Amino acid sequence: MSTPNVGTTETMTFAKAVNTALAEELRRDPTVFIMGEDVAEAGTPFKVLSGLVDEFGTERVIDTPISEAGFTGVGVGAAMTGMRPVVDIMFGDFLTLIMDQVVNQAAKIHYMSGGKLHVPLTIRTTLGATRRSAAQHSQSLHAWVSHIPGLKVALPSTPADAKGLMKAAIRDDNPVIIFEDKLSFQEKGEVPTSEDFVLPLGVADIKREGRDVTLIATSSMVQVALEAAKTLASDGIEAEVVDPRTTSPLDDATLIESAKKTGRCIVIDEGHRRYGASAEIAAVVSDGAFWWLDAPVRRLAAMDVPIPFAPNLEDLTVPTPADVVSEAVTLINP
Amino acid sequence: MSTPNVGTTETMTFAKAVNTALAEELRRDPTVFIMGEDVAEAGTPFKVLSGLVDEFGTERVIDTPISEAGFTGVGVGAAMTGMRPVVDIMFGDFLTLIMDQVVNQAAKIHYMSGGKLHVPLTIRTTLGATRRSAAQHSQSLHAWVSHIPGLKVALPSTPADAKGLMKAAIRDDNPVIIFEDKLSFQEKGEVPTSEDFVLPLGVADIKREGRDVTLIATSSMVQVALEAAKTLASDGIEAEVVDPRTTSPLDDATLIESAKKTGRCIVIDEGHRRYGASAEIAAVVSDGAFWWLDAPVRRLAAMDVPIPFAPNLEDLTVPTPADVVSEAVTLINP
Amino acid sequence: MTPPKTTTPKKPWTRAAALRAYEQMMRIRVFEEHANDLYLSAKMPGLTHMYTGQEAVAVGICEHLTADDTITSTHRGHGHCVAKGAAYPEMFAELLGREAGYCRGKGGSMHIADQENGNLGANAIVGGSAGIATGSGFSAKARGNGDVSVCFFGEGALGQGLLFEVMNMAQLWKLPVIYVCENNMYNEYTHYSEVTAGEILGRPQAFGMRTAHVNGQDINEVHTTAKDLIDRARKGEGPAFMLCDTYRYHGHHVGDIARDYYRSKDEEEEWKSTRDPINLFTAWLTSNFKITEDDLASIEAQIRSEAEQAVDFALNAPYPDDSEVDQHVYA
Amino acid sequence: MTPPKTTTPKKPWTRAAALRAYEQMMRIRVFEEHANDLYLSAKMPGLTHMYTGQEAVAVGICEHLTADDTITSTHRGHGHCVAKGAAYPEMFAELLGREAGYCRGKGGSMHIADQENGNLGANAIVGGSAGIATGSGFSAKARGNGDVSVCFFGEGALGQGLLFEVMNMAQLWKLPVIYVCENNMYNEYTHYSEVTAGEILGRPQAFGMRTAHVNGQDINEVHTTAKDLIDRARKGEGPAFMLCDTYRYHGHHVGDIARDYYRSKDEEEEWKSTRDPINLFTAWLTSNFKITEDDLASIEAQIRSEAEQAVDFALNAPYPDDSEVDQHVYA
Ligand SMILES: Cc1ncc(C[n+]2csc(CCOP(=O)(O)OP(=O)(O)O)c2C)c(N)n1
Ligand SMILES: Cc1ncc(C[n+]2csc(CCOP(=O)(O)OP(=O)(O)O)c2C)c(N)n1
Ligand SMILES: [Mg+2]
Ligand SMILES: [Mg+2]
Repeated sequence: MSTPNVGTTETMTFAKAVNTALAEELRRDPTVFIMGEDVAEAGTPFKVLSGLVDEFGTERVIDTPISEAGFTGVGVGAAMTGMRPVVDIMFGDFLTLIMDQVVNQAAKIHYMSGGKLHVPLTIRTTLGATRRSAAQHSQSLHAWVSHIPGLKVALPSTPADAKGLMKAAIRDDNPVIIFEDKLSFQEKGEVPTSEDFVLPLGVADIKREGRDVTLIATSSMVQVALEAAKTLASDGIEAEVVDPRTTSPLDDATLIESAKKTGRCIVIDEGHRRYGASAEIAAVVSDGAFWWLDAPVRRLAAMDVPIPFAPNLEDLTVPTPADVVSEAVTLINP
Repeated sequence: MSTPNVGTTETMTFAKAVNTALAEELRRDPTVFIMGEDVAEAGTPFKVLSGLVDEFGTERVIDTPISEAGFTGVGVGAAMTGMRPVVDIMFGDFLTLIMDQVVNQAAKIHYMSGGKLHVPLTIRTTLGATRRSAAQHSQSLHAWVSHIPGLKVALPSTPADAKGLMKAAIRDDNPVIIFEDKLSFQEKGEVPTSEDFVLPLGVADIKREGRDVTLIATSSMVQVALEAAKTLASDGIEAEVVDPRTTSPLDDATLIESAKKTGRCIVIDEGHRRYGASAEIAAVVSDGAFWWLDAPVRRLAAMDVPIPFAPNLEDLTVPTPADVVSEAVTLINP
Repeated sequence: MTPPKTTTPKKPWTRAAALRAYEQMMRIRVFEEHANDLYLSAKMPGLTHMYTGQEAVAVGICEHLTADDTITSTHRGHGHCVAKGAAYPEMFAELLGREAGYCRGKGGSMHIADQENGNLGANAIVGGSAGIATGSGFSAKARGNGDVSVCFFGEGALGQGLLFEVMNMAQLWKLPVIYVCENNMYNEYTHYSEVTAGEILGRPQAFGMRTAHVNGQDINEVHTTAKDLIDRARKGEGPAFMLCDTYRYHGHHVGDIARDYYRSKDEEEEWKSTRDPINLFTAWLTSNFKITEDDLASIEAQIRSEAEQAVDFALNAPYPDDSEVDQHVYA
Repeated sequence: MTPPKTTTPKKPWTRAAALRAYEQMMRIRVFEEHANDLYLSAKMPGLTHMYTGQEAVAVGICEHLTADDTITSTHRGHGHCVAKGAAYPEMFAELLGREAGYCRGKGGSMHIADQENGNLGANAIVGGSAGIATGSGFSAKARGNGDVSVCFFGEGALGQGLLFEVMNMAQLWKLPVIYVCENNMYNEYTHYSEVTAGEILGRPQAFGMRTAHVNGQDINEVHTTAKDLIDRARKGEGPAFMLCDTYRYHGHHVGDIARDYYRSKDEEEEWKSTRDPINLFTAWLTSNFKITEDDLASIEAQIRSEAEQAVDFALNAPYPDDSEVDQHVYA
């Protein structure tokens, strides 16, 4: 139900959808370019950008030194002067290195200049654990940037969303940060072939309808929620799965509406629980749907621990379908 | 009521309390040292550290280059090898520059090493707007670091808390970040003179008792809440003002207990509203006190805009006592 | 700290150009006199950092630039702003937080920008604009329009790793960026030699970047040297780093009054009396062109009257409407 | 890329010390053969980066260090870990995520640390340990104990501003830190020359730092050069930067198999056949001491048997108990 009336579609992986979106935008607009570490010949370590350099050349698909702050800054300056850069930050964990350029520069320049300067910058990066990559390569730090006015933050959960949100980000006149779940690159789905398939930023998507409990899930957790919903359905519990698709702007109305309808809500997000995206969403729903709620809004999120290397420990840190099912059942039959 | 049985006290400013805490710890423990920009002869731009270099010398009160990431990293390494550094980050807005050293290094080293390495590092920095310092010198970014397991985050709101939390931070074996409100440096209060006045990290403080509504306020907003409480009292509404004192660890139990007692709760914090510290606190209370709440938990926070320079605009961005009063009245008489 | 001796050609400018350069330096000086007064009389909110004393750097360089060339500036940015062509009324209005300001009062002194004249903005993060300037150079190169980008920064910014990261890229990609280091010898309240190891020029040279070292008080020297570097950059020959020795006359910011603990009155006096960029240029102008002290005085008088009008205008201009507070967060 | 010719003194070590150095290099080589097998047979979770080919650097330097001296390491950290004295069983256990590992299985290959032997840890942030190493040098200086700190990093870390920030401070404060740049010519899948402008040694030299450039495949040269720099640092004469030309034999990580698009098989073959650090040292050892190929073979055999036992141990060691997941978040 996520993409009605979008014309023809094609089955492709999440990675291919990202690649397609970038290729189409590079073709459409000569001011678009990509820069980052090993984005050209290598096509990134995840091979998501494979082939782009062949079509667009090394002037538009640019390998950089390992200087995240530096090339993000170059992206900001290029964006202010007529280009539409896509900056590739290999792992979301490296956001730590670019926060000044993103937060003190990109996010504020439009406002500080009284609306005169623009920063149409896209940053693509990753989130998600359970790849055995340990503490410095497994974080989901989208809450940080979602906290900062002037930034938009998108979290595609399907190949179609990956295409539609990437294109939206590139065409948007503001800095937009897109987080892709590393584990989803090989997931397949139907993707609209239209070159103008651009999703609006700030509109949630109901990935599954239901009447008994609302599962608000982001990015990697959407599949977890959908799996849980399947199990719940076999117990006669119909879960509604709502994917905000962007944490900033956040589509409060749709989230609240769903919670009002079901009276119960679980927020599922792969960032750490404390001060995570799940907190904002839970706070919004708890307030907005207060008089309709039959139970407290619950949060399932990454544990508040650095991500451990040991596989058995790592798997404990991230919400699973079983966790969602058990939380939903508790909410419904306390 | 915040500091029972602490022996003799002395009236001093917030700045002096910080200075005293540092001086006492420097005297007590030869492994303590301070490093940052203009901390020595200049005693920082706010003069909070004035005089320390005279007593402790430039080997222990160290002026650095303008290299926030670099000297924070030096602090991390020194902390791992037997020192107890206090790193001074002149403005909280410059956290953007040190996130990697703080989040990927300091916060995770103890865990990643299986508990073998320790990082007893203190970072002192600032928060708060309305000093006409504009968008890059006015942010309250404590939500970011509160989101990261492995870090502790303290926000003193009184001179006594400033002393007690600073000493706790220095003596703690974990990285602790202390945010001081720039506007509070000249505020006066009673401060225990004991050299062992160390506040526990993770224990909220009830700054005012009341039965009608709970005001959970952090840092700069504690005074705002107390002022609002005074006004409300004259209308016969008794507000309880709860100061978490540390956002990490967060003393959930005390916050929830207060909300259960009053049935109404407003969270007041100077960070941006979206994905801010206020979201976590609101989510915790909404969940934990769900069955006792007579109204939704409300949040008052900095507007989701970069802080503007124009004084009239800037003043709109931060919650005021009047905002708190009117929110409280609405909650009580909807 | 001693710049290499350079021989300035006798006449680096035409008479008209020279007068304009003088005018621009004076424009900065007079702007700041008024800004300082506004602060001291509590009419200006916040605080501000004075450029006075460093005028020859901004003007000597910006006189080579068109409105399509860009600059990035610092917390000490009034000089760059004026030199790049900004007008008094919008500048004063911005410093006072009025809607008529360049940034509708939302930026203030530390964030003043002037897009139309190619000023991408002051920056309150030391070194924070190095990426922006380099990115602007990237744009110019991508579009092959021959524009250059100038990154002004104080020697304190040498402490920021970002600068090294972007200099490496600028040199790799031969971007038309001029990195202008204004060494006024102080990082706030600390002498730069206490926090700067080795040689400043060794830093850009490590990347193979072209460098120059000039007396930043001598606008002729600044102007002549900048010409070569800018021409090179326009031709696609790559970036350059220009080290300018200079001095700020005021404290680090307007509130930094008692400052003998880090800088002696004698040192200040010496720079003001023997190396003032406007005085030096005045002497040169009057001895090299048919220009009299009176000619210069009338230029100054004109500027002063503009300044007074602009201050009046700004003081009477309205603050932005409260409804503006959440406008321009997003485009 | 051609290091300056140096004359290595005939006998930089005693017979026993030389044999130990050989043993340490072989220990790294054999460790990684097993690690690679564990990965290929899907017994090791995650992925890992092989140090093989670079052994002379880690061993040549670490043989000067005591357990009180510290090192910081990188994502390619097995070599540094072994060279600093770590034991096989705890290392293999760590790579397999077992509780018996140095970090109780919580760190893995990219975060392996060994506090008792002064290894402050591998680091999965390129350049991320430069601050830690410098801070450790700060500690040593503050306590005047004569310890040194060695910061190992790949040439890719030259892209990180942090490194420049801390080198400046190390030089200003004369900290006993040796910055060891292992130039294996590739940043992942990109040749360093494509992303590195100018001269590598110009970077530390800009700060006035002592530098040296060695053939990183020749452990004699590494060892001799390191001695001088480390002695200087211990005496309080300040930091140094050591550039070591070297080569990684494997892909960037164990999964990087099809790599001819960025690096030719010929190049790989040439380094392996003509510049292998163990072969070079074997030739030198046998011609300079009464050491036979058999002596060396028996050392190797001993190591191999230790490795097999350690792998067995690690494969059979338990994972940490689930309850450990939230332990060690805070001290
Ligand atoms: C990243 C950062 N760190 C610290 C500061 C505080 N600060 C403002 S100006 C300044 C000194 C700058 O010195 P320099 O770059 O030489 O410029 P100058 O003031 O001399 O023009 C400092 C430390 C800041 N604004 N940004
Ligand atoms: C800050 C950061 N950026 C990017 C990466 C991804 N990455 C891991 S290793 C590597 C290349 C490192 O090259 P070099 O420093 O030369 O070390 P080598 O792998 O050759 O030993 C990159 C880009 C990272 N881990 N950290
Ligand atoms: Mg300066
Ligand atoms: Mg390398």
